[in-house]
Amino acid sequence: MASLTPAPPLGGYDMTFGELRLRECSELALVSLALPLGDEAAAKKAIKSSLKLDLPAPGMSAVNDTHRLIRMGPDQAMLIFADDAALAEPAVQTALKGACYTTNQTDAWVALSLAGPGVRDVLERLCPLDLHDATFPVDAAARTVMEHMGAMIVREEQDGFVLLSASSSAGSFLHAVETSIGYVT
Amino acid sequence: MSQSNRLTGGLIDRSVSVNFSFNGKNMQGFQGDTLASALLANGQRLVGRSFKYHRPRGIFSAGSEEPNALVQLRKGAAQEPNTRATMAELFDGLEATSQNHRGSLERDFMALTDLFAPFLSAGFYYKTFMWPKAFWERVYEPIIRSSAGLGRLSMQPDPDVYDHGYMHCDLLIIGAGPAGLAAALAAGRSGAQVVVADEDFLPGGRLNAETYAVEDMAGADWAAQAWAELQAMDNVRCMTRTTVYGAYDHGIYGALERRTDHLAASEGRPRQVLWRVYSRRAVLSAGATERSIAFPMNDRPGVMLAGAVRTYVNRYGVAPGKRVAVFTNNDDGLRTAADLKAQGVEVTGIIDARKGESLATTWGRKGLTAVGTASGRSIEADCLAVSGGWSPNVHLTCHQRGRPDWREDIAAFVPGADLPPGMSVAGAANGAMTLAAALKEGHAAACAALGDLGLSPAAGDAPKAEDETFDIKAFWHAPGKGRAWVDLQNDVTAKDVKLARTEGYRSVELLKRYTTLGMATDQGKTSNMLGLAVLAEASGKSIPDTGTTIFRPPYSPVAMGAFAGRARGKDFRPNRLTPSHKWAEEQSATFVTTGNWLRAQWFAQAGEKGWRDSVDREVVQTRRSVGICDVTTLGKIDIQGRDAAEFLNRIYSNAFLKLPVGKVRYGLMLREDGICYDDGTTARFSENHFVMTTTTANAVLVFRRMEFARQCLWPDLDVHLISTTDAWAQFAVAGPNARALLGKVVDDLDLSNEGFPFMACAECTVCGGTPGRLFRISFSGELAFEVAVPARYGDAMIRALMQAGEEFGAIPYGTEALGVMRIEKGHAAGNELNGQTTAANLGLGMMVSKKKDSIGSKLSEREEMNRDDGLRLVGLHPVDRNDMLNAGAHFVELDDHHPDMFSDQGYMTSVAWSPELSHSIGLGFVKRGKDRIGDIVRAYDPVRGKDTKVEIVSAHHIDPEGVRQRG
Amino acid sequence: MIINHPLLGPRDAAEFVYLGDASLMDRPDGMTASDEEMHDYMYLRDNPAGEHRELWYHEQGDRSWLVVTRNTLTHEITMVELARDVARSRGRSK
Amino acid sequence: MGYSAFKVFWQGLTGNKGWQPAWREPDPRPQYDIIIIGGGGHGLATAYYLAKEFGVRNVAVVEKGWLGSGNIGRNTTIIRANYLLPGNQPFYELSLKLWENLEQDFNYNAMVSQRSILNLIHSDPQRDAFARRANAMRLSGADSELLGPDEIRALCPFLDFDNARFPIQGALRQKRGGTVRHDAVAWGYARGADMHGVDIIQNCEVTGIDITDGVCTGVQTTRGPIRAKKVAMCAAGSSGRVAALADMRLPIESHVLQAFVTEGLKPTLPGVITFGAGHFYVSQSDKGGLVFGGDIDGYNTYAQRGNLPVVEDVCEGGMAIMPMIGRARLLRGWGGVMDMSMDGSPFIDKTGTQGLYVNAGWCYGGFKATPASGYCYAHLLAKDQPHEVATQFRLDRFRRGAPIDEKGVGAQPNLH
Repeated sequence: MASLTPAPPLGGYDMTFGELRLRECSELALVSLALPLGDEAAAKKAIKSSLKLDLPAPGMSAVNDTHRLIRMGPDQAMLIFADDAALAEPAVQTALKGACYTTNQTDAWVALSLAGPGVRDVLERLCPLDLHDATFPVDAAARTVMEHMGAMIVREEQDGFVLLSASSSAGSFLHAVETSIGYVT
Repeated sequence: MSQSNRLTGGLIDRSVSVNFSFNGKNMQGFQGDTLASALLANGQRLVGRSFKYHRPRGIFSAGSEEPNALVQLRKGAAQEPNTRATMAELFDGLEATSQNHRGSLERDFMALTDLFAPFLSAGFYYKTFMWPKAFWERVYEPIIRSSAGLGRLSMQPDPDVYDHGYMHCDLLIIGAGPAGLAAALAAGRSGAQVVVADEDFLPGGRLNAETYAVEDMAGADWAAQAWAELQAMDNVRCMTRTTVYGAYDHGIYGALERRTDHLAASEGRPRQVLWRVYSRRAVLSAGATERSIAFPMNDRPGVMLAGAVRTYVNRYGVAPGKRVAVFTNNDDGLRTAADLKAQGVEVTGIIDARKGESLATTWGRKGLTAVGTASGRSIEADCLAVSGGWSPNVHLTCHQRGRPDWREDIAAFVPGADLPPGMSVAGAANGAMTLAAALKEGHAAACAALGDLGLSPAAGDAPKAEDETFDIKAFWHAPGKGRAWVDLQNDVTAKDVKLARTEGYRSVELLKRYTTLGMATDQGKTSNMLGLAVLAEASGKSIPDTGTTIFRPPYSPVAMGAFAGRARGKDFRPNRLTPSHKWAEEQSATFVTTGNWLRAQWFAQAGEKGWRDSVDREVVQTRRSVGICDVTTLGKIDIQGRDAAEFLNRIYSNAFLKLPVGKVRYGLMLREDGICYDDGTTARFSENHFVMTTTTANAVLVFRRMEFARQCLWPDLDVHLISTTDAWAQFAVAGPNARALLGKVVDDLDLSNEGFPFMACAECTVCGGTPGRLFRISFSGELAFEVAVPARYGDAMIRALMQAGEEFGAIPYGTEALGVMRIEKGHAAGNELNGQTTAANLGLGMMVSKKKDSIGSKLSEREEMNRDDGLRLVGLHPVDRNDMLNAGAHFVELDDHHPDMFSDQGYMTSVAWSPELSHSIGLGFVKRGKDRIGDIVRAYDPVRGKDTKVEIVSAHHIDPEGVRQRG
Repeated sequence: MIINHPLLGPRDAAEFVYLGDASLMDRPDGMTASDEEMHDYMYLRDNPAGEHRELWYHEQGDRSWLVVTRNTLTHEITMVELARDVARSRGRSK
Repeated sequence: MGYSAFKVFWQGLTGNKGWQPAWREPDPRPQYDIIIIGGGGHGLATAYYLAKEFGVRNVAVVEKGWLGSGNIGRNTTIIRANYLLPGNQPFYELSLKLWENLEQDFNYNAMVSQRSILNLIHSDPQRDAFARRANAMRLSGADSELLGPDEIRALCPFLDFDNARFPIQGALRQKRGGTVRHDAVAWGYARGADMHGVDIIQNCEVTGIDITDGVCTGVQTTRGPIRAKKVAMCAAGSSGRVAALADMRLPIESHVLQAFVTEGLKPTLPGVITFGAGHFYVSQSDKGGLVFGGDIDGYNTYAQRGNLPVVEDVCEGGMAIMPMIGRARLLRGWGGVMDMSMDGSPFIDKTGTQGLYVNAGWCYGGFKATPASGYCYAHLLAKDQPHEVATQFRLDRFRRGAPIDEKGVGAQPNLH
């Protein structure tokens, strides 16, 4: 039997609205890392040596050429990188040599990139967080709630954000973002 | 009648004329008019009827405090009741109609009520309409209801859309009058993040209505220039048509922005946006509201606040009357007369209460014709400008239950000391009644707020203006015969206030409730102060000793649609779809809402007459061969850590410490109070790695409670939780051919009973390399597996499973068939795990280990929860096999001729038609049920007119030994 | 309301789920507690009009349980701590 | 003085000059047989029934504010007897029966309007649960009906039948449910109690409860000490504070419930409608305002005010189920402090202190209970035996393991 073909939650959605581009980031793999209690230092060291990233403070992310590491909470982080989703987690597990507990989260989330001038006007209809440069600079990351859906927001660049939400409600999430765009542009 | 009252000047655009209609009559106004100013320009004085006596009413104010001029705006589904004509901007094609009359506005049949006014004093309805008893609901109440109320809803869905938004700022400035503009300029120039909002479409506040100068230019020009400067700043958000309606905890303010109300149509854009403003500091510069004086017959169309008269004359270039009299207790009356004269309007008299003058009556049935002074003089006037002084708009200072303070010198309440944290008040809202003082206070308040935040204000002083005088002598109530209105909309008179006091309703709060004073759509903006003063006068006490007036949100009424935002219709809550949703749609599935999930309920096939046909077929084919069900919605929690097993052992009431790797165990979770909470299976994939499933309904709650246990109860256990519900697509494959089917799909795994026995689990690959997980668990009672793949492979997986099952006649089954099979098998589900049942009730008492401490174990031991005569889960069969059972029926004894709550023996929780048994079956709780197997009782269902004999049987209707699932 | 999360800064309370009095952390051991102790833990509350230490869960955030000290008369919040730290300080461990 | 249509007519003719105070404003006497702490609906009703039905007239009601200043004046005015459990439903059925004769009984028109209550059903499990409830209601002697979508459409064509996220599948209706003019209930009971000799003492805050050797002997107040043979706590949202004066901890948390009213509208709704799949219930007052509410805010508070998220949540529920209310404007909101108990059900009981009694834990449902609560509390105070429909409202029910948990959510007050 032939191997199964993956279908991203939004089928690889990609649209532009004026100068704004909204795109499903179906190429991304997400792996969550949990720091074992008492062995946090070893975990941080392993992350540093294998991923060449320092574990950032909560609310921030650290990036290198290939990976973004978001601190999700006191003992949890999420690694985002372009990869074959299916193999991402074992690869990370191997790289970290068991220094962190890993869970593949790729399929739990849908990721949308929203970028372009005026992006904050769209987001202020959705996102309760303060996205001013001083309080939410590039590489800041946070979980919050948007239109009744749990969501994560990451500022990739000055005018570019990645929004993540549950994959099961991907359609509703996309609808919420599209509606915001429609209401302000 | 073509703008007969239009003067020259004003801040309207005379180059753009605007057509509108009132009660079907076509009129014209100009861009920049409100409906009120345009009606006045056209000489329309009568605009509505009062609530109780249906008295003729005219425009009373020029702002959001308007109690009289409420109209039904627009037509059809877009019509909007109770719209203040003073706030409605004129647009081309605007249609307005008056409210609360039977017959025409001019000849309101209900005006007869006014003749009976002596019998309709405050609270009269509490004293009558009690006899005969049956008449209240049949006669009296319908009459009262149909004459009460003001405007009408269209009863059609609101055609507009609404939105929400979030703003964050260092400083929120509420009101863009002189104080607010001065504050905004100071804060904006300093670089702070500023939001400045004003309810008007033209910023400037009273500067647009008066003839003052600021910085040596006309006040309105200065306001426009200041606004332009603010708009040019990146750090300042300038918002007009935006009412900050509420002050909530910790610097959060609610603001309503009206975006399309001034347009003929909103064309799919949000009509209004409700903003949640997160501010670090706020300056309230909301100005003040003028108040009237209670004098006899003070309610006629033409009686208008003096400040409003100036607004109409100066801002809109409209004369509210041809011959205007003035009644005042302060300097504003004189200013009004001067402004009128400057525009060439005749002023027929000035009655100055400070000189001991007063009014004793007025004339004019549908509009003022003359006023009569206390000294007996009659003065012709079609408009009376009244000023009883100004009440600072302290509303938002009271939203966190702060109390205002009384200031005798201005005869008004001003903000008290207990302001909402972070708020300061400036200008007239703070009792600074002159322009120069307002500008200074606004500037100073902004500088102080910035200082608080550690920001440095830009250099510069407050804008300068000449300090005019404000001299007032308190004067509330002119004695005399005839009714003196205190609340114009609700028809509360000074007499009513006194009567209520006589009857014992002495606290101002009791007074308001008894008389309805201040309960009108203006929330008492024009009436509370007068009512309080009349009460004080009647009590012989000072005003502050009598009480205060405090306010609750919203400052002015806010459309329900705006509060709801986008959450309506299908967008009320998000949809969660399973990975096989698209495929199920292709199979003509019917979907059911389970929480936010949509699940396939059954899959109809051609020729099936109703849902039962489909469900029966799905059950039969599953039990005969193999069926496939998407069970992705079950909660899944990834649990890892050195102490994961110990943790689970404390969460579940049964033992988990020694669950072998590669095995699954059924687990029962109790609440700490000993009641069953949730159940599910947990699989152990390695020493430190478990995967838990929960019920669909409780997935989020179980996760939350496990986090509580992990962080708060046992903080040093090494255990980590990740929700993976959405990460995996999971399918139950059930039936005698399940193994054969999966053998074609799962790569390299021995699925034999020996190789992969009941309650085994494994990580595997499927379909040639896709990672997956396999569990041998059964909810249906059949030989069954659940196979999981990452969600993005879910669609391909269901197709692969169906293809592999073709040779067995595999069918998909939905939640109905799932339910039938679990009832046949006797598994408890949501209807049984209803939060009221114990493990003993469910027959699972043995699962609560007494050898360890787990959540709920201790409190599950309490005596009443372990009574021998308690409820037990049993099965039920109809004695007459043709009878259909109903869930929700109660059980009563055969000879119980008068069943009541105390002879009640239990209730039916779930029912199904069993294709296997060919009759209806049920599950239910019966007192001492386990001892009553074989007994006959009645399923008593009076609400559906049924009373059915049923036999109590084992809950396991089929395969009680579990041979099939272990096969 | 706004809760000033010790790690993440000010967040709208709408992101959180409320549980109740922080004494809910002081769960007695079910094997050794008396009936009375367990009953009082589960059911009785000080319910003060004034300062209240209480548990909030950052469900739409980092999933931390917090102990928030808040005045039930004014809603003023004077302290926010990670519940895990508080639990340890109260002697809870494994 | 008695109230009647004739009186209204006669007073109208004579200038409304002859009306008398509805109640006296007495100073506290040194001693009473019974002192009731709390001049809200339940306290005033208790006093009324003590004096009228049980012949105990040497009674004082002490109230720290003005009478009826608590939840009796801050609710959504709904009456109903649609409970499920045997500990509750007979009590609420008694209450409904008392409502039905209340106005003639205390000679005050409280506008008891039995225009029905409709609880909408949106799923099969909910239908099963409501069928169980509807039958339980019948077993208690109350009326109940299950309606199908077509019947609901005929009654309420304005509900969203076509585009709802949670489609309407049916409803549980109790025709005898409805609304009452809430403030008038307090006034009617106050006037009735006063006429039977009860002293209603406003602006009198209890600052201490005197207990000697396990026996309660009276109270300390801002207007001096008052002795009493029995002291009856009846303080709703302030129960925790009052109980603390007697060193008692209660199975209660105080929470705020917000309610709202729109501007006045011509007749719009036929009765009370509840939408449980959202959080919204609504009725229309005789004055025309739509009176509505939803969930409690969810955190402990004694402040009579709530916050924005719940306002939005409630209005979302409203728009989801009846999108025709979008252009009705919310005029005013208020917050009442609710004595939320651990199982969502109340207490009418003695305490561990002789002579000290408790009536509390009414959660957000105290209004409809007012007559029966007063009646049963009076029964307990007069006879030292619980009334037969209130035998389960005991403080020790959690010790015994017999909670009365209608919603099945356990010992977490903000979920009830």
